[in-house]
Amino acid sequence: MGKILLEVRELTTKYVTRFREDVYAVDHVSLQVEEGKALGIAGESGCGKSTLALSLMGYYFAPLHYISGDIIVDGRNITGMDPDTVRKAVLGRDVAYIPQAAMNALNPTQKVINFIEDVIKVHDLGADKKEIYERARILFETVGLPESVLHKYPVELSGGMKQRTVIAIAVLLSPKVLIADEPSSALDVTSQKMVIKMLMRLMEDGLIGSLIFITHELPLLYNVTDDIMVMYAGQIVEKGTAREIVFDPLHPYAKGLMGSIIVPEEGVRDVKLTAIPGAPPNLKKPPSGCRFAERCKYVQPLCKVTSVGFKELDNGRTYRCIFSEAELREAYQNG
Amino acid sequence: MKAYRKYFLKKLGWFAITFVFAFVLNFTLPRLMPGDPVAAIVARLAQGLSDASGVQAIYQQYSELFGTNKPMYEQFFIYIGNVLRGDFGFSFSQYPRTVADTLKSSILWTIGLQFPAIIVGWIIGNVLGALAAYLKGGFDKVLMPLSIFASNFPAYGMAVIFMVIFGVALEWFPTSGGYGFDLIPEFSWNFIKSVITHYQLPFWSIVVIAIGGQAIGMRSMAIYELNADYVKFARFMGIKDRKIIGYVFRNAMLPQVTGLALSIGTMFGGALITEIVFSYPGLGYTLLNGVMGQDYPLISASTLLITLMVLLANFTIEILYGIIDPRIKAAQAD
Amino acid sequence: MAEEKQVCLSGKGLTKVFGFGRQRTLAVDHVDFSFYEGEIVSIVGESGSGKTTLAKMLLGLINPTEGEIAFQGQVRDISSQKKRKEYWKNIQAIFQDPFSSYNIFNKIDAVLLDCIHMRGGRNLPHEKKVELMTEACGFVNLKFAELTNKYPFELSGGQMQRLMIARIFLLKPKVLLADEPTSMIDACSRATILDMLMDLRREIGMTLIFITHDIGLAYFVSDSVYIMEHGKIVEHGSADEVILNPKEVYTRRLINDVPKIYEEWDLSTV
Amino acid sequence: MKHTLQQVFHSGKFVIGFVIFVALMLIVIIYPLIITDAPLTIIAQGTFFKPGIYVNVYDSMNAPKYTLLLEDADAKRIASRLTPEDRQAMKEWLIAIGIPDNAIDIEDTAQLLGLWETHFDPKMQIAGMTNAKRNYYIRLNTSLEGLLATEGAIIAAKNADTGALEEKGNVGQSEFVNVTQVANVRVLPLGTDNFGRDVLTQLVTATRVSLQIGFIAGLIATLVGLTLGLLAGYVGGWVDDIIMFVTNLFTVIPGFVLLILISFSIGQERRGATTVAVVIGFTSWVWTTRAVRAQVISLRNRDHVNLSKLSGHSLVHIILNDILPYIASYVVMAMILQISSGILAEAGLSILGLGPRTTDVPTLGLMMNWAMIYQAHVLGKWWAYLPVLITIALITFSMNLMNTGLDQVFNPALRD
Repeated sequence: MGKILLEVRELTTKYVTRFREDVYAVDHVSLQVEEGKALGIAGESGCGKSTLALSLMGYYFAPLHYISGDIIVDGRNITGMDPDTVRKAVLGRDVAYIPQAAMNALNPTQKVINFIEDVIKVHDLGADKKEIYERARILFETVGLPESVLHKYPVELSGGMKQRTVIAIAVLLSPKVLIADEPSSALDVTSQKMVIKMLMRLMEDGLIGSLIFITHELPLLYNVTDDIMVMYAGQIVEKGTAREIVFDPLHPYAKGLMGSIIVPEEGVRDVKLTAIPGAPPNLKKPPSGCRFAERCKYVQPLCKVTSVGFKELDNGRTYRCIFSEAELREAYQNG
Repeated sequence: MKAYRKYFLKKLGWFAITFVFAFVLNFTLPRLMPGDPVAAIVARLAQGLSDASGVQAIYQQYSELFGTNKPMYEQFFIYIGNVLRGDFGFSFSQYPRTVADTLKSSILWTIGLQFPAIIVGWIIGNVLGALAAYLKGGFDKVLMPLSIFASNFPAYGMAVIFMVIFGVALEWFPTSGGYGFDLIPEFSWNFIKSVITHYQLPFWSIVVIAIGGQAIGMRSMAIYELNADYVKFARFMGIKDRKIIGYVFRNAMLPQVTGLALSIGTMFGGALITEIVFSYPGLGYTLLNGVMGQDYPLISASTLLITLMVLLANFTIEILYGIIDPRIKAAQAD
Repeated sequence: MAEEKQVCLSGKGLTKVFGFGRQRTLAVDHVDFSFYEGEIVSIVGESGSGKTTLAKMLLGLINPTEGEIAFQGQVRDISSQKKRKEYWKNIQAIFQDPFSSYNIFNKIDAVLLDCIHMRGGRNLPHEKKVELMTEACGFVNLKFAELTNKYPFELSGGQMQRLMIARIFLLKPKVLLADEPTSMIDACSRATILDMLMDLRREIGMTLIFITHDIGLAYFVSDSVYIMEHGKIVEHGSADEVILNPKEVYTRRLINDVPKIYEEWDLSTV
Repeated sequence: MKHTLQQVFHSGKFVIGFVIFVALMLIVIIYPLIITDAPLTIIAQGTFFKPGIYVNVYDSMNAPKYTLLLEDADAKRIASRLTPEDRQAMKEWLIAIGIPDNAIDIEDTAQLLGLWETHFDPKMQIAGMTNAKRNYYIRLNTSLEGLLATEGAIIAAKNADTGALEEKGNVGQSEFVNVTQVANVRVLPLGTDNFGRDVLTQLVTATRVSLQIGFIAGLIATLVGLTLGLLAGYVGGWVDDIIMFVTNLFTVIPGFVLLILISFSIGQERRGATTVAVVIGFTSWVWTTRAVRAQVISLRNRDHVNLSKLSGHSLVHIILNDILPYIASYVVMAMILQISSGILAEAGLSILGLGPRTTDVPTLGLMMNWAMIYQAHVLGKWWAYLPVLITIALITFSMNLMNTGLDQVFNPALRD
């Protein structure tokens, strides 16, 4: 077991909609990321995965609000810190973030190099323009981006190039944890592959300590990450290795999700896709029992009333369901 | 640079086309009205002027200037030729002064008053609007209604109130004219001092009007920008809020520059009326004299001049915009 | 296959140019195709490949710059509103985003009534219309009684898309063009929509054309596949042929670049 | 739909604007029902009468008299007649004879008069005082004595036959009349203007006319803008190119220049309120055209429009059913702005002397113009211009508040 770079304990946050309603999108989420590992978070739209990505940064601004829980980065709890300290000492250095919409993630009227200067200056790391330029040039060379990008405005870059530039800037200070929220979902498949390849290289080269990868695209997640957590309605419902989650999911929701994977590979045409009826619950008023109960094929009366905790298997897998592993497997066997 | 030149030429072409259209409109609009313009003008003149020989002279001058007995298109070319030579004919109301002479003495006053006032108002308005968007809360709650009020208050209304408060009641500044009525324009300390004190009231009433609209526009642009993704990314890279405000201000300001280009005509109109309230010796006041004296050549020439000034201002802003917004260069590059 | 396949919809030299002068772009570039009666075809392409423009031309929403489209062996003529209306009885569509497919000011009933009217049922008694609408909703597992007098925004995305299928059920066209029908809805609801589309095809025996960027989906649902790149069709054939044994470089790259789960995803190729 | 309306009325800005606007409308409608005087009738001989209640002197002499014993009546009477200049002069005299400065308070009428009565001596010679000045003090003293007299005034009339004065009546100092019993009383809450016309009655009519001008101008601008915007946005192609070319031209060419040229060319005689409104309308459609076009273009490619086409609906049906409802809120907002800017445009034109001809109806701009020409602001006759300015500001402010409120409901980007 490697060194744990990020440990999150029972993190709960909410965001406030423009109608002043509270949405509890991250509800008692715990997770761990080891050095050199990639953790995937899978979930559909509205399950809270993007809010989780933002919440993990430990730096909150409206409409997102911290409620409770701990974020420990490399042994240091950052939740109690004063926001200005977090900003200077944690952001970019300990944890870095890549947003989903790379199209708009860079200031449109600033050259790439100027933003890099701002980032380095704010962390008090050498204010000399020449040094900064040299550092940026070397980084760009390492990650396979042309030096000319530094002198360009974001509008002059293609979508894939922009996203890779954003990633390069995010890893400028070699963060211990990189949180990537759907970094490639707006790109075509080839650019997506380039972005993924870049992320893998960053891990191998040690430019980032570990990776949290958030997406709804399961085949991608399977290829990128070591472990996967499945998120549903603000909660983690199952956690295991990528292989276990994709090929042998235990939680009924995870089972349904994995049953909807379509890839252009032989045999796929004969698979019967699983359908889950209904829609996820409203997170303004989350149900008190199991949040998946309303849509679950195997629902029991008890599911709707008791809050369901995690069950942990011997191999470290956890899932949130009242049924035992054996019961679930039997139920899946019988269809 | 090549890209920028292309942008420049495009804007220049557009400017030229617009001016030609404005010129044609200026020429045709009065002629589109039913009835013979010369007859109508002379009829009006008969009431206004007692000097019979003066009327006769103007009538001939006018016929010559417009060539009223010739076909329309010929009249048009005659008119162009005259205008190009700076010959707008005699003024009806101030005969035997020429229109060109009258305008020459008023145009500098207008330029000196309006452009600085509009620019100062624009800058203050933008700063206040950005602050309102960023600070929110009380500042925003006080500033916004005030801005809405100021921007919807008629321009001359602000002028009148300024005049009553600071001119009539407090007697801080003189209430009318561009300089003391007992002075003659010259380069003396006395005269300059007088010009400066006379300048204050019209200047600030234009500024206040301009502030309101700009502050509202800037506030909503800045709110929009503050929610942009690059703000989120920059925050998560540890960038200080103050720096981010800098980014946002710059980006929100750019549409405000185009907004200024588009609204400069309207602002100019309001400012002309402010001149009238203060009897400031600029184009607005000249225009009023033209209307009062039924002085058609004077009106026609001053509206043409105003149009030209607005177009030029607009053109200048667009050209500057092309320099400050890198996206223009990038968009033209491919 | 022994039986002779009938061509349902075909195109020859189909071209669409947008803009003029230096801004001229060839969105669709001399494209030929034949879609057969009752088959499921996928047109696969990345953004900017011209697949959506092609779809709009097929639907008669925009006119081709060049080339012609033939429907059931005859060159399509949609020069007048009357002829277009006739054509649209035969070809219909389901769009990508269910939320923008509805006029939010119209009640749900209006959407379905339009279809009944289009099929010549304008003068049917009200009870009969309700019966038809109830049947159509039942087909997609919705209850008309619960939907009547509601506005589209009161439904979930999945329900909206199902109602779009109910609409097709009422119209019974010869060709249905589905433009990314599942890309905006959750994976869990995707199966439901796809199943319903398949059921519908079986029910009314139409030709189903998928427009998609998702080569996995194309392989999963279709009999034959057309691959588009920069306005051109670069490869076409049966789904197994094209996906499992691609001949063109572009197709191979496209398939290669999609993450897989059974085989290794080869990252070395970019 | 109902939900949206509710949201609109939950917006504080909209509600405030709406209330102000409705209040103005109610005044404009109800006031003429009560006060039926023609707004432009000249009722006063002279200019700028102060706001107040005007009681006919002749009628009040003939009205029933009541005796009210009010202690402060004398003091008030004297106080109202002693001008500040007189008080200052009295103080100067008192100081000159050696009364200390701080013992004299010119605001305290009773104390001042007391000092005056005890110290004033017309024969006293004061060093440096001119004869004229002395005579002034003597006159002042005489008038003060008259004021301080306790007898009433005799009303006398000439006998038509003898030509001699005959006593007709006696008005005691403590006699009062009840205003309701005086035959002729005119309330002029805002006084009269330079021509001697009732400002309030004029203002109400002017508000109505200006609102009408605004509505007509706004309606025309909106209709023209909507039609051109729809055509440009929906039909596209060369139609769009031409419309946009013209729109861009008129965006840059200042509208008020056109307004001045057209208004002047029409001529004073033919320039009625409606004509001015129409001219304003036809010179201010550009912004609506731009806004509508942008909206329509974003809607044109929406799937619900495509679906409507596929359902066999005609162009007219699509525009009416699938495009218009979506842009209705923008059009309403644009129209509100057009109305308020129409009112401002009229006011601006009138200041230039290019407003509606002055003989039929007042408008807010004309009232402002008259007040400016007759220097009401310099002379301190606030009632001639301030109420007009406030009315204009209230109209435009209320409309813009409504607009901002609507914008917050319909434009989510502005909500924060």
